[in-house]
Amino acid sequence: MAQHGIDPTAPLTGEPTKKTKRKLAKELRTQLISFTFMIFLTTIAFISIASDAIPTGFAIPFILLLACIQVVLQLYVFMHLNERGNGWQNAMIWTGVLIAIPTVASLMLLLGIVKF
Amino acid sequence: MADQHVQTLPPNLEKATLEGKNKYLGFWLFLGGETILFASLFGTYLGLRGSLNGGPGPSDLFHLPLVFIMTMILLTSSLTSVFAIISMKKGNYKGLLTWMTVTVLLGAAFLGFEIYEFVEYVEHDLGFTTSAFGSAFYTLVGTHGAHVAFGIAWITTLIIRYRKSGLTLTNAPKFYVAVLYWHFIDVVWVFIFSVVYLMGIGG
Amino acid sequence: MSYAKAQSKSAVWDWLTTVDHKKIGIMYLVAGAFFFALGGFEAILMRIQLMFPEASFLPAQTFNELLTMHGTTMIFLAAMPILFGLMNYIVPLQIGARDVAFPFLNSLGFWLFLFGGILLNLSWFFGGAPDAGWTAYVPLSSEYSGTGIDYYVLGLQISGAGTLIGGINFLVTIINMRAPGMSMMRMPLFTWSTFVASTLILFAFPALTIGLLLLMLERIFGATYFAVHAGGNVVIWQHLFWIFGHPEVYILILPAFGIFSEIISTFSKKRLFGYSAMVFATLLIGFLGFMVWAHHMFTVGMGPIANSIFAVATMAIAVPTGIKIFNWLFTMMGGRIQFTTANLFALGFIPSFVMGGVTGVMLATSAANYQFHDTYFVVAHFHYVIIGGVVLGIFGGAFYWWPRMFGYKLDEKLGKIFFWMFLFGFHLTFFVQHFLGLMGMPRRVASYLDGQGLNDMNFISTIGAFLMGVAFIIFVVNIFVSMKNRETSGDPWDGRTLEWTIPSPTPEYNFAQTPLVRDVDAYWHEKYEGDGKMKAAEPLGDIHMPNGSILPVIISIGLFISSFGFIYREHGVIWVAILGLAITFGAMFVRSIKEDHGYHIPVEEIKNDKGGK
Amino acid sequence: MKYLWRLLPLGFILLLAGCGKQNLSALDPQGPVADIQFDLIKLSLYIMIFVIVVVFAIYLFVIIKYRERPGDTHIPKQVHGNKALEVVWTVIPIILLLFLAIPNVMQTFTLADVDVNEEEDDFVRVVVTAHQFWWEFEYPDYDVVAGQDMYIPTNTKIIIELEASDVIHSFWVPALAGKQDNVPGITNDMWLIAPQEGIYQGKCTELCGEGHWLMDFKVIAVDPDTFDTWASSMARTVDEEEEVNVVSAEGREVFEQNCISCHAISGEGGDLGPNLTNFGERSVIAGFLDWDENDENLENFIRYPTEKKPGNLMQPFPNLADDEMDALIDYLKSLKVLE
Repeated sequence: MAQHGIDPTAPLTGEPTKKTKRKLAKELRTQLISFTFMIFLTTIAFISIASDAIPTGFAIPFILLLACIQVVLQLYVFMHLNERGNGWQNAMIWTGVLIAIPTVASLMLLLGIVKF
Repeated sequence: MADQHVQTLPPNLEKATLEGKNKYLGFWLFLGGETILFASLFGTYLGLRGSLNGGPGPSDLFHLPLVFIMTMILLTSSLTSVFAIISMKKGNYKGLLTWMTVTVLLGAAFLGFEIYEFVEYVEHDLGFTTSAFGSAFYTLVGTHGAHVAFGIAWITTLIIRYRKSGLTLTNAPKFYVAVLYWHFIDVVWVFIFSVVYLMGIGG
Repeated sequence: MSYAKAQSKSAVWDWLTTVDHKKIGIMYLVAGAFFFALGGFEAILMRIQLMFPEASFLPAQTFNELLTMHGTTMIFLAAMPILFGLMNYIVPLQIGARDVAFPFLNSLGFWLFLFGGILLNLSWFFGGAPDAGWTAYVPLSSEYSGTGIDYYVLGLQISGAGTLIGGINFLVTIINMRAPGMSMMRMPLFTWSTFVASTLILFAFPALTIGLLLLMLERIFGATYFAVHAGGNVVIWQHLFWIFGHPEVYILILPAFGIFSEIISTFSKKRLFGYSAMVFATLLIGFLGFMVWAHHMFTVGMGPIANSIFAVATMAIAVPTGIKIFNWLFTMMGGRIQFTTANLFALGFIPSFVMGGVTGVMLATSAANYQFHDTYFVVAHFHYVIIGGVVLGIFGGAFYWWPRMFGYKLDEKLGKIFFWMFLFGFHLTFFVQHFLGLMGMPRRVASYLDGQGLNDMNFISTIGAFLMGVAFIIFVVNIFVSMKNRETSGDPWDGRTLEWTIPSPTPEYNFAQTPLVRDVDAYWHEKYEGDGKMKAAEPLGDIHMPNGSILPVIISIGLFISSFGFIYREHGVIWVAILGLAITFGAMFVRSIKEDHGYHIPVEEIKNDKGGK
Repeated sequence: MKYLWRLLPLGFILLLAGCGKQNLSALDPQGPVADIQFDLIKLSLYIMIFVIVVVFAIYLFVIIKYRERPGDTHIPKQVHGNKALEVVWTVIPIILLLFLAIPNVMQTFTLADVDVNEEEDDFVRVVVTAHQFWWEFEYPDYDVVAGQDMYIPTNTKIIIELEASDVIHSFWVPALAGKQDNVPGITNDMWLIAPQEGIYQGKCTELCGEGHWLMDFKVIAVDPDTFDTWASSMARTVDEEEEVNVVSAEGREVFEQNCISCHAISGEGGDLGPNLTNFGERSVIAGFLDWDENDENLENFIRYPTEKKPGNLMQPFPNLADDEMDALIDYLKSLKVLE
């Protein structure tokens, strides 16, 4: 459909508004913090496996939990899924996750080797 | 026809045109589909990870330090791509290109480590056809690697194609979507290092 | 490129390069109809073989190839593309859009489907078609079959990519490109069902992609996911296939439901009863469609807990389906029902589909399913659902939208003969198969022994199949003899939705001015509450259109060529595979670096069109 | 065609149940497992017939009452919907389905229950291995392997373990029990009981290749004493066999020259093809061919095994001399364990 007014191939000059600039600065801070947090989570996950002190029965659910936290951070902080106007995106990604769960579970468990 | 009234950048460059909006939404939907794609691969891997057929298994092969380094590289590349988008939104086109280049280089480093890793496993007798575990492992991690390779090629093409054009409403959505893809690669990797490597060694 | 330049192309080049959703829709319809005829011919051959016990009309191997190709062709190359054709043509018109969100990808999706379909069918001429059933269960397909399966894997992979692209395209189109005022809850049901079916495509096809990838790696590169001797597991394939395969049947039936909702509402002269319940039921069917796939695997040995869960989940689907049936009945209640051919298909659909639905619930009964599974009972069930639902939906939709798409009405008299013959033949063919199954006839048998009490019903079934075949020929004849009945009003049925507000033939840009939508059944609302014309949401102005491109054809041909390199890899032609991929990626590269901003149709031209009407 | 007319009324089940002389039809159940399944089929059918009647009644009422009459041009009232009705036709089907779902879940568990008390219960365990395109029945507790015909004692719980050597097959004896799949790499369980003596037809129901449609077998239920005799005779060695039966020595020689690498008799021979220890008592040849007076079917099958059973993996013996063939056939027909 016609985009009246702006030629999409023209180089954009100009600066963002003050408001946007403030928002970007804030965003940068959030992203740096969450990046640090992600590094921290990853390290914890590796340590919990590498060290023999933590029993496997605890370590595996623990690292899976850490992975889930990291993914949520990626989606909402880095990929901006939390912003307004992303309703469909959220709906579709979470539908995907919802379908992925039985997919993975059945491929793991329902292979006829063990009968449930 | 550079309109003089564009003195301020629109806050969401990637969604300023209908094409951009469509691209942005369509790409998210594609990522939703990718979720199932990788879920299928993860499921297959988890179903087969115990089938060693006499070949080497996860605890014989995986080295945590290597995986840790690879993880850090990829995580950092995710951050650099965030910087790229922030530069873009500030109207700093040069910053965008620079950070994208850094991202690509980190991605290439990651891919190099992965190739090194695969070569080493093959030398340790885990071939693609050795066991069901081997096939499933190489397919899952390899598909992720192929995504990284495709991402590198894609972003490189963007950087070269638009090296002189300046920031426009046409290329802003393209860069933005490429960065989304890059983050998604990282999301998948988080599960790979947790489920394949850490669980492989820990349990 | 200027408008004038865009107009001056040869017809063939125009169709090869078009990105117009209407032309792509028509190409889908033509290609789909061709494959439908082909799949029907394969079915008739099989029914001839099964007409008498121990017949030798076809060798068992050929029979297995026919049953595989019949299923694969009908699902992937006939039913889905024909529905895609209708969606492509109609959905943008129903939501008041000038085009789909990604015209280029739309074209790419079509050409991928077409070349994938051609590749699959070429297997007949190069060493035999695939012979492991459309489900291609391993290890029969991985270790005990010839090159036919390679054609199956690659053909479906290519056309599946096309379908996925199409699905995303419809989703974005519907979400982003609705005319002002058309909220989600004002969308026509066909658009809604397209939306839900596209969501299913989005989440189901990746599982097929992976399934086919694994099968390809297993066959070509010796991977061992399914090879039992190396620790593989054959049930993985079944899960992957059915995680895709079960939603697939809803991908087919939901659009048919949508078509019937439009037809029933139009020809009862009534608003659809319980619109929001219908939408909700569609969404629920779509979601539950993902949670029940293992009911195809009750006998594979998952265990009683798993079987029970999937049995109950499957039964649950009957509830939203029932909601839809009752809402259709109550749409007709109190209406003024017109027995046009299109509506006859809808009216024939309701009892036929109910019969297919109830056998679905019977099949969901896991403990009884041990008797039904893989017998002719199942064959009867899914043909009742697919022919009684999807095929009747397609024909109903064809009669309904034909004047919109081709500018003339199909002959009603021939149409009615066609309808009754087809419906009678259909029930004759498949009703008896329920009993054949329970009396001990497994499905996919190349023949059956004499003296088992199966002869009479098989004979009856074949007669029914002939009737369906003859009926289809009448339909094809109808297409040609009706061409003279030009229809120019644009609104032959007293339609309710936006696609009937446009003059006939449909202009390239669809709507001279984007309409303003004020209610469900926007056009009906304006006719009976307003002045009979749509309000415009924008002033008349130049209309921006995308340029055509030959690249989709080239990308698809590249994959087509490279498939041969993979299939005949043992003959040292792997370079063909590389060449093909180079063509594909080269064309993709060209696409990504070439700016293409389309052209504008000048406002004078649009005014001319309007004046000429 | 009169068949069709008889099918139309709802009493078709009773009718078809009467046609089950073949012991093939699932509509003529002959044992508790098939009974359970038939009862569920009937239950689901009754519920579904209720649904069909309701829907068809509304349907016919509507299309007759509200059809457009000539000259009628009124515009019907544009009704939006009715919440109460929506609730009704949501809740009633859920209740109907519960009537089906609950017994179904219970029976699913009943049919999966293959546990037996090794000491106390009366049961026979059979390992069924499916091959392209024939069946092997191993009785681990009796040290017996049989091909094509599965002998079982009546009124005894038969525990069946299903395996496959090549592709997926599926084990179905409609009159006795629904099917379970023979899946390579997996062992599946099922059970059945045959209260009456008789021959029950079985079929492979999973597409397994060219010979799929001819992959039939028989389940032969005999009284427990006969079964014990059968099992102990089947377990005889070749030497013991020769003491009991006077076998054609010449035929045995031909067998040893040509057939023994694939077929075993009395514990001696290969296992690539069906065990032939009781071949003389087979109900049919190769799962489907009738015995005929001049043994032409058998001879043709040995000479050209794929002619009538395409895809069959047996090696052809087109050039076996006529006298050798006669001797071989005599020998094979003499292989009996029950007399």
